[in-house]
Amino acid sequence: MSEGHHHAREKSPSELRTMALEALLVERGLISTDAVDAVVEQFQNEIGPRRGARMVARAWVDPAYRERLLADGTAAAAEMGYGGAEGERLVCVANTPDTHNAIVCTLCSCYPWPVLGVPPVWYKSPPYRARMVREPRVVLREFGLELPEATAIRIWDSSAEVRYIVLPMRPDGTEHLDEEGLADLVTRDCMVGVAVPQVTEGVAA
Amino acid sequence: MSEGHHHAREKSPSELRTMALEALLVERGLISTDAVDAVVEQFQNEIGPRRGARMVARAWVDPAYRERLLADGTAAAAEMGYGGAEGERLVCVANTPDTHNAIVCTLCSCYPWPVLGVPPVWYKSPPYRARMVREPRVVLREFGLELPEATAIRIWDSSAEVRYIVLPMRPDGTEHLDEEGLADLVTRDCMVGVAVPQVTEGVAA
Amino acid sequence: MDGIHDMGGMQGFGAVAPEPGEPAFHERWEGRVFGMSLTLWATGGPIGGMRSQLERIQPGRYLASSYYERWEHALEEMLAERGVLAPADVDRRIEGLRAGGRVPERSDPAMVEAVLADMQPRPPAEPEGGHRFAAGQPVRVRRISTAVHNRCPRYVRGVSGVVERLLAPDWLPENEDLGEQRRAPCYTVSFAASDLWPDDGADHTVLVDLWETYLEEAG
Amino acid sequence: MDGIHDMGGMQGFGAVAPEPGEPAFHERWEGRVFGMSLTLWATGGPIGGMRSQLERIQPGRYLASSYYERWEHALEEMLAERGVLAPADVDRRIEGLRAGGRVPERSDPAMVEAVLADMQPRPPAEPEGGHRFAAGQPVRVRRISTAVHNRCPRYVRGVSGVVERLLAPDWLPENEDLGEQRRAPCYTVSFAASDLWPDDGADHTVLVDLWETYLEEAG
Repeated sequence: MSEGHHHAREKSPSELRTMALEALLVERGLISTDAVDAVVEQFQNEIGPRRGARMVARAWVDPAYRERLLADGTAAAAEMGYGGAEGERLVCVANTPDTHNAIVCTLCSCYPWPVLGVPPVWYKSPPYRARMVREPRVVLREFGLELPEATAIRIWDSSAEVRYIVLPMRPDGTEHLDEEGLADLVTRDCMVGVAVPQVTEGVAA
Repeated sequence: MSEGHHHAREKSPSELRTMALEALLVERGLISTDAVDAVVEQFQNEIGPRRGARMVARAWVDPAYRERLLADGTAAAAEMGYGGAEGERLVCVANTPDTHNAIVCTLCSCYPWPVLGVPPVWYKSPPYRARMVREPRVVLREFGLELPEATAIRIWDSSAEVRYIVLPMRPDGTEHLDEEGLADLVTRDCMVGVAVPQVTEGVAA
Repeated sequence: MDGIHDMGGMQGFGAVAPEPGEPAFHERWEGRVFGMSLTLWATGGPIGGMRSQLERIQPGRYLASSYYERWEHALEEMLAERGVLAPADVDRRIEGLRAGGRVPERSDPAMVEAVLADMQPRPPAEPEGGHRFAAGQPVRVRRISTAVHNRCPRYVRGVSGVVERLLAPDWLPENEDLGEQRRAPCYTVSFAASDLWPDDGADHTVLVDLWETYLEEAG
Repeated sequence: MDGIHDMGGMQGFGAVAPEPGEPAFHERWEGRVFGMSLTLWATGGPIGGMRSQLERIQPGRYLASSYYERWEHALEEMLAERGVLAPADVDRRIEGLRAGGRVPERSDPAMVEAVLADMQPRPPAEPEGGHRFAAGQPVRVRRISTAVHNRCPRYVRGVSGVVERLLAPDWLPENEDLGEQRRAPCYTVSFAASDLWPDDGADHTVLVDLWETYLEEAG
């Protein structure tokens, strides 16, 4: 994880400031490079939407887990070994045939790190933060999700300390899939609520 | 008014775009360079805060004019020959020993052009537009104007089609001055309401 | 249109920065932008209102631009929307200028007369009337949320005030976007700062000019 | 703090732009900024909350910066405020890097353990209780206007909604700025879009999590 391999090209101002900051904090003993490495490694390889997808898949196949997940998201995540910063108060909201849920943070970019990883740029961007609470149908349409007029839309603004995750509906034609196969259908966008799980030709029985 | 004298130095992107726009509009017959010259010349030399200052000075020496000015600012300006765009509905608000007025436009930068000219940069800036309605005492203090706690502050947000001008109080020690001498005391800032007329040593009798 | 232009009450912008002895225009091009705009307005040229156009500037660009940069951009947008010239025309013309081209001079006495006439006093406006609310009456500002141009600042929406003064009926800001021409009575409405920002402890009064369509009776 | 961060309902930002196959971090330095922040938090280092710091970024800079650029800037500000290092120290160090200097490696197993522990499930939170409002009860959001950090979005202020769910008491966002440590019950409050933006014609529901101190009984 040394920065040596970057020497060939010009460093950006942000890159230089960050390197300088890291150097100063290391020298003052406030951080260690291996601690920073560990955080980066975790969020690059371990902590991401696959975790949330596994929870969703389990809720699809195990009604008792589904019940626990909706009653106490934090505990249901902890059951799977997921938890920690930005996931201390996890609430799972379930889509139904009548209701579609989606999450946003208008004031910053709060997001359930332990089960979805770090948020994508669009989730943190002014257009999403500004528009999702006000014109969700238009935003969802831009994501390719056209909901029936009759579907009630519920937008959750994570303005306090709860972090939300959407439990999508299990698509038809997935009866043959096991938990891991089901988890493959559950993308990050499905758990943010800007998409719903799709069954492709290859997956459907 | 040709742009030839600028050739010696590098032109800024805004300068180039403006020149290109002017060239195109001239070629399409939509504007003439002498009409643009006339506007610039008027606002550089004729239309400015001296006009408002003359109105204020007259109101100080002529109680009947003061009454007309406060009853119908547009007509009182027209009496002096001032009017036109952004001055079609002029309202003059008078400071008193108990009340201080100031003007702002939070939504853009509306300003009484015919009597004050074009607004200064600070009037058009986000800090003034954002703060003047909310914390006028703090803003006025930054302008060097410390008002007594008991003074009522009234901030006029020019959000529709009326344009405002403040009639400051005539300072003490100006009994010997004629109208032109009084007008010298009335700065633009006094008529926006971020200052009050000052009598300097040289002016006071 | 709830754009970045609606900044009344916003925090974090820092200090106001007056400039001693500030000129009318800091650079020649600023005066030209201003002059072109006034010429087009005075002659019924192919542009609309500046305010509605400025609001549509993307917030990041809005804050990064100076006042006359925003005007210049808005002029281009208005001319493009009306099919007069595309931004690409401007780009091409810039290349011509870089290659030594000049802005052609053109004289038009009638146009000069028109812009000067626009700086003269006008006949008195139409008589006032038709007001639904009376001076002294409490009113509340509706939570106006139209996506089109409006002149109802966010910081007064939902707040009650008192009618300070009746103002003559005026063209609705929404007219241009909605393609109709309608006037409505206007009012100066007086608000207590303590109602607008209760936690501030401020005691001043803010007077805001509002169209009748933005107001409803307050209990 | 009514800063630019409070953008719920604002218009003019354009389209949302998803990026297919987006990585966790686009550039190495983004991960380092994130990792330094989490390390400092996990070890009780000399920084405070990121959210309150981000709000203080000047609006023009805020919109012109990327997410991790804002974090990096906020980190510097927090460290400077606590006297740990000045921006000038960073500038000087950059010169050193330009001259061929490196970021020194440092290993600290206890620190690694601390950051990893911070990514583990925690014991259940304190029991809930002490709520003044009940589920199903109508409440109105106060026009919160504190200059300090708060988490009361502008778009719900002054609007009535219904308590959807009681949430456990939590530390007040104002605590850090006010130098006290107080918790208050929280609520998920449900708002009809037609109450928030009456002119939009939208029919969805917005659910916002609010501290009890931001709420009052609705008639």
